[in-house]
Amino acid sequence: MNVTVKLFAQARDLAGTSQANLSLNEEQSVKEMLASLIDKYPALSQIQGNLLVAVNNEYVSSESLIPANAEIACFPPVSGG
Amino acid sequence: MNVTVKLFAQARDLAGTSQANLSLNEEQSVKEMLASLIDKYPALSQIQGNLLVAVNNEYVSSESLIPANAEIACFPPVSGG
Amino acid sequence: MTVKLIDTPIDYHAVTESVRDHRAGAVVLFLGTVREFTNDQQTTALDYDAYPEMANAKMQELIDEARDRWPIIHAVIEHRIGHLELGEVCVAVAVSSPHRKDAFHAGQFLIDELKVRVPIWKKENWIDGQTEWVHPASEKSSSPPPPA
Amino acid sequence: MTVKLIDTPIDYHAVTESVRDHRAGAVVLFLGTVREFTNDQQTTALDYDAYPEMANAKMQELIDEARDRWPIIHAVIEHRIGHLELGEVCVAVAVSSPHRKDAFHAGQFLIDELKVRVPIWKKENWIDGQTEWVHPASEKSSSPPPPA
Repeated sequence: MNVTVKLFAQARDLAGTSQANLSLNEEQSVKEMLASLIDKYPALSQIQGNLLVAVNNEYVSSESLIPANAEIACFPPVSGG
Repeated sequence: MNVTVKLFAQARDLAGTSQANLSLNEEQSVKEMLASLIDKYPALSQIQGNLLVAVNNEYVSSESLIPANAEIACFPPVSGG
Repeated sequence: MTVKLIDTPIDYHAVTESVRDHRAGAVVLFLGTVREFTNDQQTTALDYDAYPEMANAKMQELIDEARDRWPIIHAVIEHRIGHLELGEVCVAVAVSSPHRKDAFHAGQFLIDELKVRVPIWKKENWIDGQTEWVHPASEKSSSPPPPA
Repeated sequence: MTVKLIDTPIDYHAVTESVRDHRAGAVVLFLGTVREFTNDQQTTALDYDAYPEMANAKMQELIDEARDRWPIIHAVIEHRIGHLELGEVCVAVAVSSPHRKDAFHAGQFLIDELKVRVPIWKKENWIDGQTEWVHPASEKSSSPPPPA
């Protein structure tokens, strides 16, 4: 399946884009999605250990499966306020 | 010695005055000053156990001595804010 | 002026602006406002009385103590006296500090201690027309000021 | 609107007015402001980026959680995004409640959790012309958001 991953802040800057289009197999985990993302945008490996993933506006763990037709986002730890 | 005691809030209302003039002996304690005050303004006995005394803008205990030429005030527990 | 008793409405926006600073990452403002209900009793207005010289001295003492305890940049306390209608601001406490935790702690300290130490008194105007001086000594939530 | 991302200056006076209420005896306002110095490093400006849909959802979630924990009357969070100069307000959190302790606790909870959970990021503009995304994970003071 094709998924679009929104990128923010340093993740966007390192990837050089605010949206990454990935082709994933069905039933892939967040961890596998991140591996595909870093494979496509190797500069993201600099902050690999810190990347957070949200699915439909909720944080998800690296073992979660990526659902179809979901809004997916990937970004570094937040620093607002 | 003659002392003037400023009264505030319910103490002023009960005494019916904002300044009480008392004639005290030298070396009298706060407790003795309060006894004279209540003797002169018996309505103050209603809040007798709650009255606080300040000398020169500092709270004093009932055993303290009343100094000459000091600013003395007597009032109920504070309730600002 | 870092402490003030005032018999006209408190301009809390000016109070807040006065503590802002490039060295501060945090500003905490506390407003006490005239609340309509205390348990089941309905208030229509409050009257505040103060012993002005001592109240100013004690408010300044609180700020000095807070500065000893936390890295405060600016701190201001203004307390209203006289007659206040429902919803009006009776006290404004503003603190700025480099980091937020200190601003919160100092702000809470200032208002907590103001209510214990600063000679200001509140008279409730209940809806039935009765008035009543508020005596913290008869409420379980407060303790009297230390006898120094 | 109880939560808002805004790319123009925050009107914190309006935010504060919006939480005032006759049922409230206490209002607490927290302002985060752009601080010039972080340890020895000098900031000239900040840039804030956000994931707007999720940031709004998470800010609303924080308010809902605070309402479950404390008797809040009104609570509002506004966060600035874009370019901010020294001293400008980056976030305003305002809470009203019947009693002050709850307003302080809820206000502190909202800003503490905002900094952990709400997807907003800060880029420092240092005085030497360098820019740097701030990563709480590399600072000892913060922990990453829970993985839900």
